[in-house]
Amino acid sequence: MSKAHTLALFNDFEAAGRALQELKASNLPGFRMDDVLIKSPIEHPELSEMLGSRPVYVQLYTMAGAVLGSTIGFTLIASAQANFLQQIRGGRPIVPIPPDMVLTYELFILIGVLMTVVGCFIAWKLPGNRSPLYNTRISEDKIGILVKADPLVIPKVNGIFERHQPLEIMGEKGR
Amino acid sequence: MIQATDEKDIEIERRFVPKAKDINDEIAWAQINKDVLRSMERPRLMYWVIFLASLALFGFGVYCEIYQYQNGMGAADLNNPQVWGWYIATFIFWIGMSHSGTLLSAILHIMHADWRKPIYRFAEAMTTFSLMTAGLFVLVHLGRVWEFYYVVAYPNERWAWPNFNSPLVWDATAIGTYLTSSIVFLYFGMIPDLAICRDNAKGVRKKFYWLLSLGWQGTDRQWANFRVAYLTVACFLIPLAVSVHSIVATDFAVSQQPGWHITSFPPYFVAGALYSGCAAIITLFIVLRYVFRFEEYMTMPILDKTCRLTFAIAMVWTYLNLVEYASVWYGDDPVAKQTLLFRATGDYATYWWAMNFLGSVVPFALAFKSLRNNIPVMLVVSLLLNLGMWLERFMIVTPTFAHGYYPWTWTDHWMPNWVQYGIVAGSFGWFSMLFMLFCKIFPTVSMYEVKEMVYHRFVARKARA
Amino acid sequence: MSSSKIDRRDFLRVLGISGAAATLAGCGNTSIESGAELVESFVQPEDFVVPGVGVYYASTCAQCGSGCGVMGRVREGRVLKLEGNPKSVISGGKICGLGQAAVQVHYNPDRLTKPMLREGDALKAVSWEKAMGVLTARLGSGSSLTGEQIAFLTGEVSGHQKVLLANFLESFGSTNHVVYDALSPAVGHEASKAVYGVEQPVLQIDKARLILSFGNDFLGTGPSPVHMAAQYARFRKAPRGTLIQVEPRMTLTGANADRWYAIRPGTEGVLALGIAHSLLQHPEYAHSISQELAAALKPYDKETVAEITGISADAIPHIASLLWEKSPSLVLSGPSAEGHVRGFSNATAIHLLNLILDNRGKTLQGQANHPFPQLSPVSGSYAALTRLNQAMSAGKCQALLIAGCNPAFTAPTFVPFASNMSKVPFKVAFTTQLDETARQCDLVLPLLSPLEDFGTHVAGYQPAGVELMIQQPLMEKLYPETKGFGDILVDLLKQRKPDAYKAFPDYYSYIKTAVLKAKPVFKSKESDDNFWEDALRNGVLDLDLPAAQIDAKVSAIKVGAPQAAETGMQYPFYFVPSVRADLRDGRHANLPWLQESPDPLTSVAWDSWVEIHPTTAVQMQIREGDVLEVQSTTGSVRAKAYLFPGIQPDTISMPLGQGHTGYGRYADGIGVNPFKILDPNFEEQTGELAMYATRVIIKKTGENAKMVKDEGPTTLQQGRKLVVTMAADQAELAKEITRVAQ
Amino acid sequence: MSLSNLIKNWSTLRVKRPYEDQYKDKDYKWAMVIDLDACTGCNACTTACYAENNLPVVGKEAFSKGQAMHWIRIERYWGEGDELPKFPDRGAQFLPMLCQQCESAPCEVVCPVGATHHTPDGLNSQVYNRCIGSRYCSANCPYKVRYFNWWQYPERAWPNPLEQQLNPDVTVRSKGVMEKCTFCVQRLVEAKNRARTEGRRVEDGEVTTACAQACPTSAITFGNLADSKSQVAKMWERQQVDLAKDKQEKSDENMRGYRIFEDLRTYPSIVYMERIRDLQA
Repeated sequence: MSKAHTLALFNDFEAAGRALQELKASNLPGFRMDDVLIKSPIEHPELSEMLGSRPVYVQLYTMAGAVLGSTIGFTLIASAQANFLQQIRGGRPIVPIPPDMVLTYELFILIGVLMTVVGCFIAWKLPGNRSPLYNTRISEDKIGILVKADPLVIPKVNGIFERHQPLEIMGEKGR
Repeated sequence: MIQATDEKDIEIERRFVPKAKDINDEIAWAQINKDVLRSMERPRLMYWVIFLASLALFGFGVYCEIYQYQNGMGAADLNNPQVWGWYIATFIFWIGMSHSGTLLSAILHIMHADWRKPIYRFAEAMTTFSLMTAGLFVLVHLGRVWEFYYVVAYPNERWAWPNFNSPLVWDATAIGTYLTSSIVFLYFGMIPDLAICRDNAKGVRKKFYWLLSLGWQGTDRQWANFRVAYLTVACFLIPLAVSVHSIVATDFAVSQQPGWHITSFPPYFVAGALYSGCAAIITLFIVLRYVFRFEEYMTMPILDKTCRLTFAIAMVWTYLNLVEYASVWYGDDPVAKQTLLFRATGDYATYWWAMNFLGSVVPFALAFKSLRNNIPVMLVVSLLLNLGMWLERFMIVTPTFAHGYYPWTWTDHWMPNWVQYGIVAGSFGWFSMLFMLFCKIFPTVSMYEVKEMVYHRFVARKARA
Repeated sequence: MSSSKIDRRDFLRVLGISGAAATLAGCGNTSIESGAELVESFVQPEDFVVPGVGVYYASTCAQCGSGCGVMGRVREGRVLKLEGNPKSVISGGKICGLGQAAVQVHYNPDRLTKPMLREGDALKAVSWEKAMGVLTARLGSGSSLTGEQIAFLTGEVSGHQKVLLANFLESFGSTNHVVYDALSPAVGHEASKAVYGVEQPVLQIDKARLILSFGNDFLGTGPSPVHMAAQYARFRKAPRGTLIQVEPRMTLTGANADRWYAIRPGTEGVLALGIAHSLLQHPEYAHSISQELAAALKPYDKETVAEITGISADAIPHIASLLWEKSPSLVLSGPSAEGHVRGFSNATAIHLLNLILDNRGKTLQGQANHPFPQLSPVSGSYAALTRLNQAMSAGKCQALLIAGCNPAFTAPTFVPFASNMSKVPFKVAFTTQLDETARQCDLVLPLLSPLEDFGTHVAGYQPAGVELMIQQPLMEKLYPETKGFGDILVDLLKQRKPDAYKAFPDYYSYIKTAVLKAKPVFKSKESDDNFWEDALRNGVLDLDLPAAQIDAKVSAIKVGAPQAAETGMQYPFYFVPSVRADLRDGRHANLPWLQESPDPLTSVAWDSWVEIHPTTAVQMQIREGDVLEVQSTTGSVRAKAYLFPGIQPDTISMPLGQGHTGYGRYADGIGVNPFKILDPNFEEQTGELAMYATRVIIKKTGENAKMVKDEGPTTLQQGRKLVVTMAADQAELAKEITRVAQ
Repeated sequence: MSLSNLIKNWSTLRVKRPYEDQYKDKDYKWAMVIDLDACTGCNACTTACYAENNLPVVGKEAFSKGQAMHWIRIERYWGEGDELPKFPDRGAQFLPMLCQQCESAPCEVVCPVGATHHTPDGLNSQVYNRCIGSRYCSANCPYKVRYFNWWQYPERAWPNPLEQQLNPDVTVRSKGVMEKCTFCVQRLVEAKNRARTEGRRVEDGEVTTACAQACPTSAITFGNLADSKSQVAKMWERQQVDLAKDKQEKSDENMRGYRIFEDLRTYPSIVYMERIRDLQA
């Protein structure tokens, strides 16, 4: 079933919060809170909470990166030293532990950082999937609430928005 | 839109929040966008003066480097004991400079020190660019720069790996990691701001920001993931920054040279790094404030806090510096002791005393509020502190070579020639050129975070009311 | 070899060294590009050439008069390096830095490659034919010059070159072979001859338990430094001998002494007599000299001697008792003792000690009388140059031939050698490289380098028996238009005495014939060819002869009352020029290795300097690098000050050998030439120039420049335990395993 | 496979050099003894080294800047401590200083590209092609015997025809690389190859370095420490110097052998024998 989108712009978080509260309480058929997105110039955790639990999985990527970085790092370095041409150095073994630990530590951080960011991009589903309906004023000072719902419900949603003095309501044909 | 016009609120604020406001919380969000974006528009004359001066300096550095490349390192007047000259000293200086960006951004972020928000972006940019400058010095310093990739560990038909025992390889890895991570950190934290730029730009610039902002729309999911990822990277960066400069310290501490073979070198280096970085932040703070008219964001209370932080670090450095002298003295190794005495009384005594004065005495200017609030004084002091920190690096490298283990190869009054002066000066040109370019392409003040700052103040005041 | 019918390469092939030389012809060939060459296989290369393998050939070093046997390493026809020839008694398989640098004479970028003929003010390169034409027109068969009108000025020369030279002059009825050596040992030789009956006694350094040396630098600039160094090494092994050196300025030998004394220049004889006076306290020595002599020594009590010489009064009986304890001993006299107005009496006074101590036959021996004295060198003298100078000045000299010396550089200012030279209508120089003297000549003939030429040498100092040293080419000549000195002499003699010399196509055939003639002396049973081949292969023909007895004449020693050294207030400093073991009188200043090789005592390279004692420097507020003007009565030079503790505080010293103005890129503009400020003082007995008797005044010029030196700002070990010293009575040398050089 | 190699060879890869009897079963360990009592400071060794190893003559300008390239240099000291005596009345203290070929060389550890490392026969080798010129090795060398090519010497040190003197067995080094004494490795390699074809070990005295060969007083002895019959091994043993010890325990205090900077634990391959002075004189 195709869905339609509507975006309401609010002047401040209070108004947006009230609109969200009403949306949540409305129990409109063909509308779920999961399909509501807040678009804001700054983060507003209280507002997001109203949308229900939206877990973040970036830490898992970080963990994977850190483990990968340290194990692969040590293994690669130590086996590079242990194979090929033996580079004998007076006073130090061919496979020296402290220097390898230093390098492992650096690789642990490097891969950790990169995996964290990559994980974040994956979570954002970027740079591919962008949500429709955006207003440049959101990046300035306005708060937007994007609702994805059954085209039939959209007018009712818009009606709720209208009650909280939105600056603007943008819509599009359901696809 | 948040408007705080309630007289009562202001009264409460005045009574219950006695500390100075970091930033005027009455700035409208749209005004923040406007102010910051204005700094990226067509440059003013002052900008061109600074930019062209940097370019000229950089150009001269490039000329010196070409001259040195064609003739050999002898063109730089290096010799058998003085194998490193100013290049390595300046390399450490730039590496050190890079540390404050991470400190301000990551540590203060974790500690929720809000005052970092208007200034951390340029500090991070400074980190990145000074790392890039430091990297240049590694190349400039190499006798055969065209073979520099031998240091990189990659599978090759020669079956020869770099020497993983060498502190220089640790250096290369650590600096590579640090550079990558700080670029990632800088860019990642800038994504919401890039979206603002995208929304306000036209033509090619719009396309550019559209690409870089990766489709940021400020949705709640994006914000949630962003927060977690940003905090995680910040957490990674703190130990990384510490490890980078302590690894640079091992270049010296691991070696046999008297005056270098000191256990306290890694923390000493880290403290010195933070010190010079903070001083550099003060300098750039003042310059940006003036050039881009950022008085509203780079406010005096923030400068005050930065100065206090710098003072604290200066005292840490002073302590570690004294520990270094004391441990050499108390350790009673005749050779190391002789080297220390040589620094204090020998050919470079002037520089040594200047270093100690600039590093340990001049920072007391930061302890006085009246001086802290005097911008010209702070500009001079911050430059002096950095001169002191540069001298510290010079004192580590040159006198040690001049007065090492082997008396036959001691040198007297060794100073570099114009090629080294030119390249060192050119590095400042390069850094400042990159920085000026950055200012015109990317927002130097984090808009979204300043908005947060303003909003949190407003909310707090509301709550108290 | 344009004049010889037989190509030299064929000769070489007969001798079995063809390969080394023959492959050289290919160098720089471009006919490969033009398609004129055939592909050649390396499977059968020339004899004795294995590509990539170095082959050694024996020859003789011509860098100084020591006559060390050397081995040249030749690869693919190029000589690369010289080593000592173990078969040579003189070198014993060792070589000094000076000898090593012979390859740079050979490959010198400033070598003369073509004959030069004067046209107006300038020398122009001409063909060899034209040059020889000019030479034979003046000195060939049609020459009318006789006797005094022709003079041949050379440095020390020995072997068959010397014979040919004499024969050439003889054909003009002349004996005018002038041998000049700027660092002439003539005073020492005269004194030795007067006391011992031999000019140059053989020193048994290794047999001595104690050596007392008055400025004799046998390790650095003596008559045979490589040989002496090997002897010295044995001297230092168990039972270890003790070396005491007395001199105004520390020489390399002084630097190796167990005890070094700084003496006031010129008072060495007084000290020697003071020691003799002390020695006579021991009754066994009292009998060794006559009563008159003993009486004459009376005034030389230790206080008087100490006052005159500047050496502490206690040291004199101390040295005497050491001489008494450690027998046999050896007392040596050296240039810094001899180069004074009373140099001769200084030397004889020093030699007297050997007589008192009865060192004759123990550590001092006569040189063996050998069967070919005509090959022995005539050592150079300053007096010979004075005579030539007077002849030139009087316009008696019509033709002057110069080889192996550079008087325009080494003659002091008061000797107007250069201006007198212009009075000689025809001046010819034979040289491998243009120097200051050759530049004033009318004709300059480029010689083969010693590494390209044949020759025979007999050293002036023969440590045991006699050695006839053979010099052979180590490679084909580098430049086609160069020729051996001997070859030119043979060519000229063929003009002068066609009958006697027509049998010899070149110098090679001449010396081969001459050496083969001497075969019976060497008691060889080999065939001529084998004998000659062995001689070339070994590079040396040894003749074991018993050492001659020393027939001492105490009567030669005249002892007057002790005379105090002069003190000139206008010129307050003694000026002691120092001779560097590598640059000598400056003839080697064109060799880059030697310029880069730091002076062992000061570590200065590529420069001249003024040595001054640190206490004197402090008094005069002189720091290192201050440019000083050193002024004597005849001139002044400027050089940087170097604070040097190994010098008598009233003395300053400058090294000789630098300050060239026309001797190639490595010599020109480097330092200054102290020969030019020597005062006209002459040794009273021999008339030789008293090199160490100049007095100077020094002035600060206010300039300061960086010393070109290897050492850093400190000359001390700073407690680092780099060179650890053990007292001789602790060391147990007998228990050690050591390698003793033979 | 690499990882299995690592696990299999763990014990050998974790060996720390030098250790007792390291060269006992090996064919070669090159070492030297320099008798400071025999050394007269004459500089013959220095020039021999220039000739053998294609050392560039740097010229007056570079020499005054301290850019000389002498792999072996003769140092001359006037005293042990830090006070200059009025007269050096016990002579000068000469010290031929060359690469000590340390068994635990400070330079080897710090080279980022592994251009300098240890050979199985105990040399501290320098691979010119691998060197990138970071000069860290020189910074870390306590003896300061590593020499850097500050200029493009092949083009300036040997004007034609001086280049014909160059030893073809030795590379001419370009600008930007570090170099140092190699114990005349080209001679060693040649001798080892010759011995190998003949199925034997290089005999004592068969090969020597250019400095030892030239030295007029034979102050320098070079040889194979792994060959207990060699002169150099006998001298080390008699002088009671043990390669793998950083503090020698001598039963005979009068033996003169010592190594410079042993307390830095570099384990040099050159034993110096103390200079002797007759203090009664």
